[in-house]
Amino acid sequence: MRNFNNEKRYGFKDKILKSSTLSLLAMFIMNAGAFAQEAEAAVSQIDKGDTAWILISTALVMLMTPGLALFYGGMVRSKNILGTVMQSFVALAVVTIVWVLWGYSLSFGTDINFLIGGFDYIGLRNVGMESGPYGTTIPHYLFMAFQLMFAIITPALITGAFAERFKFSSYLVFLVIWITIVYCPLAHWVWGGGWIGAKLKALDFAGGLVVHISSGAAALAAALIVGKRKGYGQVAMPPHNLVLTLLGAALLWFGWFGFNAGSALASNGSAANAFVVTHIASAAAILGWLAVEWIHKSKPTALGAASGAVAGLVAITPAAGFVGPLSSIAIGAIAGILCYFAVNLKSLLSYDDSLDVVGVHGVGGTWGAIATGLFASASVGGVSGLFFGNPQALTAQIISVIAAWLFAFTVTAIILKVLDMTMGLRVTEEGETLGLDLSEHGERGYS
Amino acid sequence: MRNFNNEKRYGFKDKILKSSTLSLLAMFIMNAGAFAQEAEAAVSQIDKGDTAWILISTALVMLMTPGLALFYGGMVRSKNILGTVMQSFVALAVVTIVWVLWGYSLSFGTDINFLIGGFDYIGLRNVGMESGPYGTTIPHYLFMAFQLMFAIITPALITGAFAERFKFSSYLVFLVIWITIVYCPLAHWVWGGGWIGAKLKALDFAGGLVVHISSGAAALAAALIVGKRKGYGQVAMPPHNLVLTLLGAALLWFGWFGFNAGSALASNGSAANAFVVTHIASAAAILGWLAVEWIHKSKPTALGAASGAVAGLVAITPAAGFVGPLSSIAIGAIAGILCYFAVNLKSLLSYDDSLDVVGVHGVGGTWGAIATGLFASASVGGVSGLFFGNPQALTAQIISVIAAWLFAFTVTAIILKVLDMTMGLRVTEEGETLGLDLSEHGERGYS
Amino acid sequence: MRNFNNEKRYGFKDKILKSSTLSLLAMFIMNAGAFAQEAEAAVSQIDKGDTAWILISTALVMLMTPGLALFYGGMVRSKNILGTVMQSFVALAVVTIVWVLWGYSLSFGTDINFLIGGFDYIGLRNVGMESGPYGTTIPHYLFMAFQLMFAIITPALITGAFAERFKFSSYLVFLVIWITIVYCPLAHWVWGGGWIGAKLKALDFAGGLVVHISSGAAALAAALIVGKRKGYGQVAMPPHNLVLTLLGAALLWFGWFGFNAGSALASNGSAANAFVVTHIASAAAILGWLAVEWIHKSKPTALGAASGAVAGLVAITPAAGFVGPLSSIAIGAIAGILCYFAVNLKSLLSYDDSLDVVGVHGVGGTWGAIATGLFASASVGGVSGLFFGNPQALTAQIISVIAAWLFAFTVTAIILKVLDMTMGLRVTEEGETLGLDLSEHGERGYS
Amino acid sequence: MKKIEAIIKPFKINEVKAALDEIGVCGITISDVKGCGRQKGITEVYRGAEYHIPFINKIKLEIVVLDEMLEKAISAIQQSAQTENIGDGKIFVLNVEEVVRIRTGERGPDAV
Amino acid sequence: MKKIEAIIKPFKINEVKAALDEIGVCGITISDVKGCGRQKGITEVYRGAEYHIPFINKIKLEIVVLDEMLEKAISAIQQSAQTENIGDGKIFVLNVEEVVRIRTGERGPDAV
Amino acid sequence: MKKIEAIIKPFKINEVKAALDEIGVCGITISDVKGCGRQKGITEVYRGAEYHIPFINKIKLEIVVLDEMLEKAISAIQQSAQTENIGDGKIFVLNVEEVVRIRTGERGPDAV
Ligand SMILES: Nc1ncnc2c1ncn2[C@@H]1O[C@H](COP(=O)(O)OP(=O)(O)O)[C@@H](O)[C@H]1O
Ligand SMILES: Nc1ncnc2c1ncn2[C@@H]1O[C@H](COP(=O)(O)OP(=O)(O)O)[C@@H](O)[C@H]1O
Ligand SMILES: Nc1ncnc2c1ncn2[C@@H]1O[C@H](COP(=O)(O)OP(=O)(O)O)[C@@H](O)[C@H]1O
Repeated sequence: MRNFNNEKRYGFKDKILKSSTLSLLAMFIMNAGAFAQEAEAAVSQIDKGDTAWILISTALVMLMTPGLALFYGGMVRSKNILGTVMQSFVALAVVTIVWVLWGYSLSFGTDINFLIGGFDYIGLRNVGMESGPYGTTIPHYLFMAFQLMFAIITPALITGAFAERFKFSSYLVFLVIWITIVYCPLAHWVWGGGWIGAKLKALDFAGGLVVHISSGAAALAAALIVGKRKGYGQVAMPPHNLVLTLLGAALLWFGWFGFNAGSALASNGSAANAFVVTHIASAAAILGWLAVEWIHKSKPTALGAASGAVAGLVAITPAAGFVGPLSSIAIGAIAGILCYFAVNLKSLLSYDDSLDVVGVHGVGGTWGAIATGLFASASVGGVSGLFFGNPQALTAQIISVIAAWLFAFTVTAIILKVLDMTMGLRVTEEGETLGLDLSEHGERGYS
Repeated sequence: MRNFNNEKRYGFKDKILKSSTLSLLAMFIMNAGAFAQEAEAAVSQIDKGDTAWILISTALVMLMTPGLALFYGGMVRSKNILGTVMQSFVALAVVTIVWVLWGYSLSFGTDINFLIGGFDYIGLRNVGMESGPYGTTIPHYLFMAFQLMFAIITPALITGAFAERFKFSSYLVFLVIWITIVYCPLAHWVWGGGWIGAKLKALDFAGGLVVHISSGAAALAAALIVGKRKGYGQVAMPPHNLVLTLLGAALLWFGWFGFNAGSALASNGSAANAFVVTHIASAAAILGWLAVEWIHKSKPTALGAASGAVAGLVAITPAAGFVGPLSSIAIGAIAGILCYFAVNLKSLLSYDDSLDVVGVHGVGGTWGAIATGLFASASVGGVSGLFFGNPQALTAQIISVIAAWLFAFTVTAIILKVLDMTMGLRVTEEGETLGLDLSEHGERGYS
Repeated sequence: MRNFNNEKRYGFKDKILKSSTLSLLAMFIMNAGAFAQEAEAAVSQIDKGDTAWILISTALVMLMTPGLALFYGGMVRSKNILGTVMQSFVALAVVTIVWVLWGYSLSFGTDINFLIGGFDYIGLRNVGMESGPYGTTIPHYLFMAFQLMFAIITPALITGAFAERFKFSSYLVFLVIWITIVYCPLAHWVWGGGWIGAKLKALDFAGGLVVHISSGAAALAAALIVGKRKGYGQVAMPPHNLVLTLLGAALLWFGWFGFNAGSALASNGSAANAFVVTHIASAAAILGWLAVEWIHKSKPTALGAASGAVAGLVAITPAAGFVGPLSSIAIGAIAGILCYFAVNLKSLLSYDDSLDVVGVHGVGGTWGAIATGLFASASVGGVSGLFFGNPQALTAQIISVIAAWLFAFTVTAIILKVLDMTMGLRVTEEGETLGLDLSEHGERGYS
Repeated sequence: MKKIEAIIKPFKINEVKAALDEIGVCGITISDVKGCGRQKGITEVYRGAEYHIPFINKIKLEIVVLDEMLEKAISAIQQSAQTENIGDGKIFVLNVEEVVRIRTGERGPDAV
Repeated sequence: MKKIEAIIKPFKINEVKAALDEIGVCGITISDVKGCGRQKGITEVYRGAEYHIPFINKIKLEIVVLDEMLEKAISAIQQSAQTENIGDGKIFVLNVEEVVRIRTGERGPDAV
Repeated sequence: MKKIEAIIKPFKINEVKAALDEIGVCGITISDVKGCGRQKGITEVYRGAEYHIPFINKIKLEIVVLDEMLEKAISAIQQSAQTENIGDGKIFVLNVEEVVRIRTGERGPDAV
């Protein structure tokens, strides 16, 4: 439950159902054992059904990063397959350690001026098996891990913009810095008690701003600063293995159920709603993308279906806890159409966003955030959007979108400029010709 | 829980456990908030453990369709890989929209004469976050979504019969019609209060009739009407990538836990039983298939292992909530052997059921439905089969099997004949030679 | 929860919470229906949240075996891809049947002299939908199935040692014998009430001894007895498809959440802790492996990342319920470094452990078991290790490690020697040259 | 001895093989190649971007025959590979100076 | 008629194709090959074990031209494929005795 | 200058390469081909259906050598590739009229 209203409504009810008589009873009967009195009280609030759902949701979101690796990996040339997959894979490693040491604390520690989290959770101090301030019916560790998986996939998404040419060592440094000074603040603003969620009260159920706009804006900065691939525009660079891309899309879709429905932080009706609209939006977006592609280029493609699915999933992300199924058809279908054109714009504007992060995540995320302000219905998530008579919701969404774009674009651009001047961003020309697999990793994908 | 007896037994108990004192209490304490009185009462019945299990089961069943795409995709020639995968992928999109708009209502709406569901759930009207008449401890949305995933994979299964030659545009139309006039009625008859489940009281725990016999019978009609692939019987058409097929089989197996154990609609002993017998039957069927293949062709093959696994999973599907583990060894082993021979019959009869949908799903599903009538044990699911002294169970099963075969075969044949005369069913000869990937989608799988 | 202390602590609390007033109430209200009085009482203890989590955990662990098949499959030459995948796939079939018939009983039947389980569960007699003596809040069937998945993957791990040359028929026989006389006793000693778990009180949360050391020790025996691949050391044998290996590693990682966090046998704080430390250790191990590889060979590789991830997962396995997140960084990082060197030792010692089972599972598992004795913290799992002031824990760990190595190595060596003299272990030279796919299975992976 | 190199459409390989079997030519080596000629390649579309792929998949046959078999082999290939559509391919004939059978070390016409 | 066989670096294929288009040579057959020569292969590392891979990916072009086009074609290829680094490849010229167009059965220079 | 085309069993490539290294032949181009000859292909079984695959994987070596190296190279290949089982392959020799080194533009024997 990423939204305070909801948190209260469901959280409250569940708490009562589970704990009223029972926890009182339990308190008397149980011996306190190895746990402090305080911890006991907390533990007794943990709901096993909620915990089961968030455990598996966390695993599902983790799987999205390898899914993304395949999705992207299939689209590059075969000489770059390992380099591309590695950029996602190593994000799993680097971001995890950063998150445990300081990232979680910056994002979800006690709020400082609505801007950043405090140091209370540094090294996971004060985070434990009991429940914490977020997701009050699940272990705090679990909430931390669930959030971690979001932090991992976000920078991995960006890598699509500079595929086939980025230096591995610089990428590692980029990862650490970007998570720390772009992702953590933004996550805090939206979900950790910062100004976007707590004051502006903009809605972002599962990461339209935090994950998709932030990665899309960063991708735009990266595509502009890193520059085009050698031969881009002159040489055909068709995807080397679309089966990988389709498999990746399927794993993303599968994982997205954890991403969106898990964001209810409970195993309840809200999770079911998020689950359903997520699936529907993805379906509608496939049809939207294929239709427009069919008309425009005379053939509906498999890559189009995969891209449409992802576009729909992106767009429904911020809305999943706030809109109903019929709205999700509209949100998805429009996402499919919009992202198709956004992706095609790239060749007009002349930057090489190699795997279309801007067109899919930037544009799709933006549409989703705005659509939340349009289609949100109080009967679903407690808040109404413009179409249900509440224009303010839309205003809040628009402000939040602009803020996220500006912040992520600017800070990413600065990071990359500095890295460019120090470590350099690109592999050598020779390395690019040879491919990242051999030049950066000394391996080949296929022998 | 797909069976009324069980539904009552477990559902009742759970309801009491969870709601008796608690929901009364909750009613008094809670303020009704944004929800109507009625909704509140319903919500309070939702069990979070059950919901968690069905949420993830639904995701698992969704994953089976991409799993099937790989399973099938690996068996075709490389020029048709994307076309084959697309047939499954696009089913995810098309069936979802059909289901939301009218399919769910036709299947599970208020029964009309034991024949079809009414219009009460059109556009998911009256379906929501509260529980509904099915799966009373989970959100109605979730039951709808769980059922949707079954509706998606069923027509996707059929595509194996006409792989490598079907026109994409005609397939889309076929999908919409088939779901509406074959799948929805059948699902209603068996699970939605129609004559097979409610009057005949035939048993189908997770879709032996609804999913496997229906797709198998439709596949037979399709293989006969669509005709053979160009060069079939003259040219070798070996699978282009059996690793894809094995990966697909693994994902199917994994997803099938949701398919069968999720069909308990609860996280309980019945789900555990279904889980266990599902796994065992698959294992036994692998051994059955490999053994007979080893004897017959002197080598046990990887494709045989994958095919055996699927055959076992198919056969146990209708039985999963009604039989115990030792019975499942028998059901699985016989399924493996039977399907091996069924698949080999194809070359005698002369039709080109390219990926053996009839032999595996038709024959396996039929065997499973009959086996349910033989091996069902009251101690497992409350109903006994022939071997436990109840010959009537077998009669009901046989009638239901015949009904499902006749209905699905006939209606599918009519649909295809009409489509053949209007849009045409096959790609051009040239397109077939070139491959579906280029001719229908303008892409290649591998570059 | 694999440890008696924990079992008691959480189990007790949960039982009280769920059953105290409620089950009494339920007893009176419910009619006993088809179940015996006894069964009813048992059923009423089943927690749906716990059951949901273990259902999906069991599915996750099942998926690890196909994951392993891909992980290994990618590393062999393309002519052996199916043969390699088949060794894992068929373990799913063979071990399942063995487990149901006698394996589970030998492992978890009533203890006989701390050495072996009795025959009470032969053919799953006395195992049912109610809960059993292990995992008292989940159906006994489910516990049995969860344990089964561990029994499947363990011998599959060994196959990496003799990849590309083992005879399929001999492998089938090996599987049956090895499970029966190596795995079952060891599982009993550690988890089934045998001497290691119940008397020595060594800690093994999720299978450091039972799964990893046992497979690592067996792998060493196998590599020595089976002998080197033809051309080993003279001819380059690079992995044929590292994308498969990376995908396999991702599925292993995903499944490992079920493996480790599922071993809490409940959906609670302990599961969350196991989940978190599992993920962190894997991340840290990737960084450890890549760092040392970068320094040693000047390039960080994708295969290194995948190997590091698995090394970390192996090492944290025995410790997952006993150590906290910061300890898991240390355990993981050291595992990555240690296994890198262990793998490289192979070329000094001269045996052909083709896919490095000894280096990764043997060494990683040993390190993990010892690390458990070092880093265990009473605040996590109720037991302290050396670093928290309890040197005895370390002693117990070391004894258990030595016992597992000696037992698994010796008995495996005997099995293989006997098989070598009877059936023979290796395919013919010609078969090896041609590849297992054609010689053993009559197929090719790719056409 | 002559070497025939024929570029044909991939789906014709079985027919060509059969035609060669019939006239008793059994030593054949084939490989996957890509070609361009009058047939102008294909256009693929990825996310709206069109790529022109100038090269089309073909199969190359290499057959070394004794001089007296040359004409028979050429016409067997030509007839069996023909579809009368553009892109049917070419047959080239080159002179071979020596042939060695690796297994036996035999040389010349006997080794073919 | 002559057959040109050129071994080139894979990433040069587009430039070479363009250069040949320019001089009006449009019949080309290409295939993936691996080569070794002065350029000595690459070293790959798998789990710390080093493998020396002596063969490097190249593309082979096969082009049959009329005698009068030979020199033009050679220099078009040579110039467009050149990077002046080691491993640029070779051009070989062989004599072709006969050419047949499969589609029409035409023979000789007309069939090229 | 002569061109040697040798069809060998794939697993022999390392030995052949070593034998050629020894006599100082270092320019080699190889490719994956499939062949049929006396060795009659293999039978694969998919779901009970048998497919006869007439073509077996082979490797083709192409080596251009100076005339004086020809015999040495032939016998190096013949001996190192031999298993004395059917399917060992063939060596063909063709005449090469011209050689160009792309990197330098050199021609003739110097370019080999
Ligand atoms: N001069 C040539 N040199 C080498 N290969 C050629 C030549 N001409 C044609 N080919 C090969 O033959 C194939 C078919 O040639 P194309 O001109 O398209 O058809 P057609 O021969 O029917 O006019 C080409 O794709 C190419 O592989
Ligand atoms: N004598 C030869 N016979 C066959 N192929 C050769 C010969 N010499 C070179 N090649 C091919 O040309 C490629 C480039 O040759 P190399 O000697 O590495 O570069 P350069 O020609 O620039 O000195 C080799 O990889 C090989 O494929
Ligand atoms: N006349 C030929 N023309 C082209 N390739 C040939 C010819 N004869 C044999 N080959 C190639 O050599 C390989 C081995 O030939 P085969 O007759 O099977 O063995 P052997 O030479 O030992 O009798 C074949 O698979 C084929 O690729």
